[in-house]
Amino acid sequence: KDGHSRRLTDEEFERYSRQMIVPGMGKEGQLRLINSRILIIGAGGLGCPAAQYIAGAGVGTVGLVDGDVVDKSNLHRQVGHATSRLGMKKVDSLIVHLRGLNPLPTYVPYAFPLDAQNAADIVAQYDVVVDCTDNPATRYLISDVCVLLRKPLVSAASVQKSGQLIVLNCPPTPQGVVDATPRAAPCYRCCFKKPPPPGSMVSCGEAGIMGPVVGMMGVAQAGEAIKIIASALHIPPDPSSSVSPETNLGQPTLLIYSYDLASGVGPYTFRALKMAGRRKTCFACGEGSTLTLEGIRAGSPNYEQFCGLATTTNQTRL
Amino acid sequence: KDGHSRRLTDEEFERYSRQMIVPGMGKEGQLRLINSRILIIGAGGLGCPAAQYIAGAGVGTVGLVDGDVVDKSNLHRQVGHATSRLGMKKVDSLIVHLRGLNPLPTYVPYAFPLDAQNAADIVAQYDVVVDCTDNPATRYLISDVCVLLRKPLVSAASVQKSGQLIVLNCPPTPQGVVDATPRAAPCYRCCFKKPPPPGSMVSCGEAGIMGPVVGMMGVAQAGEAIKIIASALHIPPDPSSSVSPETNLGQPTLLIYSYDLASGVGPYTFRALKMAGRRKTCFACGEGSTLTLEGIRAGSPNYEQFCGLATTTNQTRL
Amino acid sequence: MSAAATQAPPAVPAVQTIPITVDFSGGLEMLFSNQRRHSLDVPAADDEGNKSNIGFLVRHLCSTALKDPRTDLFVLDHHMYVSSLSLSLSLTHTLSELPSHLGSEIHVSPLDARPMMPRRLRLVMLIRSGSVSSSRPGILVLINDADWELEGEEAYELQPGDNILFVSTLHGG
Amino acid sequence: MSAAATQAPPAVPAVQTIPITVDFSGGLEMLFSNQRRHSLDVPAADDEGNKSNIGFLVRHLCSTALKDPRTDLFVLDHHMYVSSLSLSLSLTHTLSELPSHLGSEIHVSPLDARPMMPRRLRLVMLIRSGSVSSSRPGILVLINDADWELEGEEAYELQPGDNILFVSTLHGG
Ligand SMILES: [Zn+2]
Ligand SMILES: [Zn+2]
Repeated sequence: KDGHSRRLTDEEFERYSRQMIVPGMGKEGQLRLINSRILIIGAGGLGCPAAQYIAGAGVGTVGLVDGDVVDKSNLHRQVGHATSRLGMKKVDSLIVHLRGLNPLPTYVPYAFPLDAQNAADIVAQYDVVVDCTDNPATRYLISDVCVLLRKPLVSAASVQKSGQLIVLNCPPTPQGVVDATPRAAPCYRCCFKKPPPPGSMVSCGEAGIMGPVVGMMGVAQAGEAIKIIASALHIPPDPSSSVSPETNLGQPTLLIYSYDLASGVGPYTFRALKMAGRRKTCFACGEGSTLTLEGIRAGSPNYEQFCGLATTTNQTRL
Repeated sequence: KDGHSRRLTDEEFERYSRQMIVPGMGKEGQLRLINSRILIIGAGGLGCPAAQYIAGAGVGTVGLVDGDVVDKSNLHRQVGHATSRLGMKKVDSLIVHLRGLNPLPTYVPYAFPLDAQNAADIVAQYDVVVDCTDNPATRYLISDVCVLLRKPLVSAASVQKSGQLIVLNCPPTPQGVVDATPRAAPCYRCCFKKPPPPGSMVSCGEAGIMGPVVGMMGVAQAGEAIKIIASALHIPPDPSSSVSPETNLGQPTLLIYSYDLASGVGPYTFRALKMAGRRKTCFACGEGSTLTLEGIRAGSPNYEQFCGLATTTNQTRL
Repeated sequence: MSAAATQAPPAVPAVQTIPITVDFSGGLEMLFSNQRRHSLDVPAADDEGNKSNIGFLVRHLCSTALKDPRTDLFVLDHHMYVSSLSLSLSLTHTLSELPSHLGSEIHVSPLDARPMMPRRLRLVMLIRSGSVSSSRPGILVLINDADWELEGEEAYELQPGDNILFVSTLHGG
Repeated sequence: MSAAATQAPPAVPAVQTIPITVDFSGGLEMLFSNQRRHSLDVPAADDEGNKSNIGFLVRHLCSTALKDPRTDLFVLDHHMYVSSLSLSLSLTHTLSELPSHLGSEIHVSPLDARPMMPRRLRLVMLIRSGSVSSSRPGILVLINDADWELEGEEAYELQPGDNILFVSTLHGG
């Protein structure tokens, strides 16, 4: 790409100096951030803190997707919004805050929900996708599109006092390639093959959420997205190179956070769980997968049906 | 205190409902937050995210201490400030953001550095202290005052790619009482007896800092401060009660965060280290300690000298 | 005291057991008295003499829960017992819709009960069915912090000191 | 090849060793090729036959570093060796102020060197002095994730599989 070896402007130097002097970052890492495009899907409890640090770090283009508007019940945890912006589209509200923090990035609002029809066109324009959504149907859709478009995916979720985070599809490898060296990274479906039963899908609105819990996960997502770009972890290593960086992304770690209101930080507050790598039989990325972008646009698979949402439209009380 | 059993207003109910329905929080926990006062010392990389979630959660009074003004090089990580507020006192800038997020709390700015003369008067007015400062002299001062005024202390620090967090002095026990049941909680000096050599005290300005790293620690501080108030962990358990909640705060855990730019989350990203409890020989809280508020005000101990700052005034280059 | 009384009774053959820890996370711990970690001694072999594996562990958790009402291992929140729940219960029921025959054993505070109900029932299903398969949705099984598929899933034979973690998948954001 | 040549030489008495892992964190890992974890086999006893303890471990790390320039365990960043640093060096020196007699072994990129210099020197002091005491400021020593004061400090005798963590205290915010 152009600009990867250009000089930093005085403005950029002043603004980013404190992270550029961190060992491993440097001017090279900063220029990679400036020349990158990160898509954040969801401008709520995860998306707000994730976007703050991604924008602050100087990522060149920050895309934000969310169809919701700011509600007062969001504000204890969605710290990029404001009372004066109640009723505004969340992406627009968050961009007001982000632009105030750092006017240098280009902010691209998508003030509608990601769906099977629009997902590929949007995702295709970015280098890394950060999943800050709140429902399994969209999570499976995002992962499928990231597999097909070969985008790394930083996925997190949180409800009540628990949080989870995992980096998927990084570096991306072609659909169907399983026996790669180094090991091909898994997708969301490799780790979470089937959605939970429809009745168990509690959202933060229904089940509640502690602000700092979802906040921790959102900030952690920013940290992973920034490191992927700054260290080019999404660029597959040159196979002729004998250097094999142990990025442990081919067999990634699921980080789980258990916040306990009744006791202090302890040995089980954070746990790093070793997940399997890419699965041969994965519906999306495995051998012989028939998943295509055209199919997704045409309604196959049906994500709502897969996640059982159709069955919950029966709202009659027994 | 008054108001602990009052009704919530409609405004409060709407704003805080999503955290009130979290098991363990409830209306009782929310009222405790509303009736509490939390002091955040430092409005920088730790203080910004900590304050966002503490204010969002509805803590009744949020005090902020910082003598600095907003600089452009802060903004990649100090996400409660804004480019339009460059040059403004950090506490005033942060309060602009916090009030926009949640107008209900009372925000008290202290636009000057905490020092030995003013520390006790300020700390005395709060229930919990959150240490978001950037130098050891102030950290020892804050801890000493918290011991003498019996305030729990949520301490964190961060530089480059590392972070640390520990909850100290919680629940607070009288100075000099060591052989208590349950075990008396340690202070900062119990865990970190002596400051590092003066030349090794690198600040974020000198050594650099990744935004999400200090952000994670700041959000975690908010989480610990909120849980202390909401669950009344700072109220010593009734000795006649047979219920012994295992809060593990008498022998707290030092959480360390190691962010790695070159690899993914792994088993050593977070580590929980078991620290010793209160020390018999601790200068501040141990048996026979002669530390007093009057002494601190009068300049004893001399925190600058203790941390070797006096020696660094020799700025002649060799 | 007679001399005979001081004689030890003939030793009952000790049942060989394996000490393990079982953890619940991601909200599942709320089903177990908010206790994340449970230290257990499980039989070293099943009734047929096969070494105990993960499949056996789940059956063991199930039968322990149903046979021993004293342990709070299978108490849901404070007052709700697995043994009182009907397997035929629809997963989409909310508390107010629970069949009345579950009756007096259910005493859950309304505030936190409603949203958690589906997950309670989900775990009940897990336990009552006596088996978890790799396709069981919504719950990950970890053996010593590794996805159980790396260790052989249900066929993994328990070793002394093993840690088995059940964690529910989260979707909120 | 003669038959004699295939005979094994008389066995040298094996030195008993203890396998342990040594970790560095809080920035100290940057002194060790950015490697947080080092697996080591340390002698089971010191020269006087006493069981190896933490004090011995630090002396062992010290002598290993000084005797074996091949290992990068004590290479600071890429090109700076412990053995090249003067103990008398003031802690307040910055890179440009380093005495010239340290000479050619120092090749550190200016960007990351200056701020880290004090910590490098601090660790050098730790290692060169051959002992860490409980009053050594700025570095915590953890034995199996517990403050070493809970385990007996320097007198703690190493066990196979032990993990020893050195972590520097942070003050930034
Ligand atoms: Zn897959
Ligand atoms: Zn103390």
